[in-house]
Amino acid sequence: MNIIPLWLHKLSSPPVFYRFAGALRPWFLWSALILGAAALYGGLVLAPPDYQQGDAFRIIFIHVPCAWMSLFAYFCMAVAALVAMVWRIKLAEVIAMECAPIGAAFTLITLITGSLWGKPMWGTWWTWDARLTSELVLLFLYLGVIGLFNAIEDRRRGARAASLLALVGIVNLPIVHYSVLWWNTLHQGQTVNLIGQSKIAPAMLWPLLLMVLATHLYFVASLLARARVGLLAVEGGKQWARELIAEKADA
Amino acid sequence: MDNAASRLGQCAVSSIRAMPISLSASAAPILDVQGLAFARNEEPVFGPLDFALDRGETLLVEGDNGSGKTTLLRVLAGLLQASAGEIRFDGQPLAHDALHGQMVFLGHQPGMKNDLSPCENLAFLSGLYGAREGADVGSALAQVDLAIYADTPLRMLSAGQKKRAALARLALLPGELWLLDEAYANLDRRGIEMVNALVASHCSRGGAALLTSHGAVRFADPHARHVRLELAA
Amino acid sequence: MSLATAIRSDLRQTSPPRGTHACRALLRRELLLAWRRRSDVLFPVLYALIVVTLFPFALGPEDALLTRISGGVLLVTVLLAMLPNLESMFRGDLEDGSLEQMLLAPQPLALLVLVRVLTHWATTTLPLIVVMPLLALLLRLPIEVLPVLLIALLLATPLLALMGAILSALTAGTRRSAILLALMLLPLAVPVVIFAAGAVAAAQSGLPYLAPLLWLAAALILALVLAPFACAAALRIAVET
Amino acid sequence: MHDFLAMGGYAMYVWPAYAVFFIVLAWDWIAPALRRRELLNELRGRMAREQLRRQRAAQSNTQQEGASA
Repeated sequence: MNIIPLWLHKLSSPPVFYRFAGALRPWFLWSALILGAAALYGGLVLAPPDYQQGDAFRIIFIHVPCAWMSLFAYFCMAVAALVAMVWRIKLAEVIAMECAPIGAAFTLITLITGSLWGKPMWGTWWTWDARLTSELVLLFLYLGVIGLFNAIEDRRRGARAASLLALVGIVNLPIVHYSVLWWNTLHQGQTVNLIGQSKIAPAMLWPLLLMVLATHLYFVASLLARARVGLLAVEGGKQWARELIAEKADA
Repeated sequence: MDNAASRLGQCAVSSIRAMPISLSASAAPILDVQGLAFARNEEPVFGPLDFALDRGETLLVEGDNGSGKTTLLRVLAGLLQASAGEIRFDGQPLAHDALHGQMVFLGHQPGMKNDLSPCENLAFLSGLYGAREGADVGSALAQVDLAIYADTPLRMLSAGQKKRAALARLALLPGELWLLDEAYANLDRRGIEMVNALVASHCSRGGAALLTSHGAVRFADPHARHVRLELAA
Repeated sequence: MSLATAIRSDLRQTSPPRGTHACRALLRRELLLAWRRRSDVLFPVLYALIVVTLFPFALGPEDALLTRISGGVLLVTVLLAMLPNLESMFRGDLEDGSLEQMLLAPQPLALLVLVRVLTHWATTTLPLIVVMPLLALLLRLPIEVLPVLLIALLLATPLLALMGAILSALTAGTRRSAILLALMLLPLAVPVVIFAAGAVAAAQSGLPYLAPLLWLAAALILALVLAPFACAAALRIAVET
Repeated sequence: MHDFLAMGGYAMYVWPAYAVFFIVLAWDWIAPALRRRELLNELRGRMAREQLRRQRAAQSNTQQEGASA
């Protein structure tokens, strides 16, 4: 057997992953916090105000990374969901289900910050702009997955049902995006580009990229933390979980 | 050959081997189950179980409410996936697409529409599963004493009559292995005898049947070879 | 031994009924059921009629305004009128155990699901489309736009039914499934509504309307191929109780 | 410092945006921790109940043995 599948196979065993995730989590969290702090300093203090948008553009440093993360989390969820559906791996089910709330959180931030950015720029809190509309639809996709998972009593059955929904959603996502774009041109809605087509200045670019990296690291840290809880919930009756709880009680 | 091996773990088994000749053409038992276990939300529901069922045999699964009889049947039918163990059908590891049509499954629910008559319901079932040679809907309903209700919507029938309508498929559909959940529920003495007669004739022709019962009704047919499997709660 | 095999031959299935045969049996059963409950056909129609009647009261009876919004209102009304029927598409089958019988049948489940969904559409949604000219009249939809609306509906509603069937299978047997289904259907319905309403709006303002209709047709073909498999997978999860 | 907080007149948009970012992510971090504590309590309770049942069973067994002896 190939070394990598073997290694993956070992890692997908819940107790091994539980310990592994517990060991890795602080590293991801702390690097996310440090990089995030640096990015905030660069974005809020060092970067000069935009010549068109003034200081309002500084919302970009959280809005854009969160918008990327909202899609990235969905993509991760769909991959885990596919693995869960095809191979029925318990860990994949847990990971797919734990991606959803993180993705929903990032989507929510994207929507609210977009609205806060849109008010001074467009003069309105909400506009049916193609990008914002797609993001709203994405939020509904996430809510559907979370709602379905919670509506089904049996956790594993719920996870597989919600995984199937996530897969239906990822087929739908590009269709939504293009249909909304088409709809927008049809109705001549605002096509204000918050992020200009022009080249972004380096002083603005590096904090942005740093923040993108920080949010990715945070996503992994949060996913590891959530997956640990999810595994414990699914495997609560197993021997390893019992030992772990007994250990905790002694400490 | 030990054609009624069935033991291990929580199940107590008594096997009665009476039939002298083997009807089975192939050596492998029709159903061979090893180490079969099922857990829901990590709570074990039953197992691990080992048993084998040969052609011509009836297996009566007994147990209290909540002992996992229904779950066992659904696992065997392929509606649920076992958490551990192996099921072999005719010597082959279970591949459910291949098995479909060689098995008659009757669950708690009748699997029939209340707005349709027994006749229409059975016609639909045989449209999916086919019909045994020489069997038709009318004769199947006659076998369960339901001929006069053939065209009455199911909702007008009593619980026992509904059960009989559901059981009528046993006289109609092809399939070597019968999986019958609570086959005796809602039936009167005559109904119970009728089920036994259907099962006995099925087994005498080389079929096999697996029945569950919560123990209130004793398996009454003295001629059948049968294995008893008790599931502990 | 040969005697035994001969005895057994009638038990063993040599060739199960072909897919077409099973589909015909399922079709006959569904149509019979629909006929027995034929008064149910009226519910979505009545619902749509009520909604459409309320709009002029809420917005005022000016013809120009009603004409402008009629296409979109009719589409959304049809979508909403479909929801309750979508939600209960598999509930009865799950409760009385006939779903298990379909799952265990020798034919591919996806094929049976396809027949099931299309007959469901024909018995619950087609009546809505039949009364659509009347509703269009009430909302002052220009008569020359009506054919486009009907074609858009004939493409969009089976598409919604196929996608709704997946969701209905996923929510079968859960509590609060109605609101959950609506929540899950919204993202899937967005492109359908956009293209269907887009075609009607384009026809109304004299613009070419073929492109959105073709998009709908393409999506419908895609859904006809893919949705039955997804729905079959969802049903297998639904019976795992 | 005042200039920095004023954000060139856009303070009422920029700072709430950052506040939302931190509040939502903080919630995202705390929610699983709370769930974990609840879950551990529940599992601990389940284990304690099981142990109690086992102890009782053992006690009744020894009592029976004592009675028979």
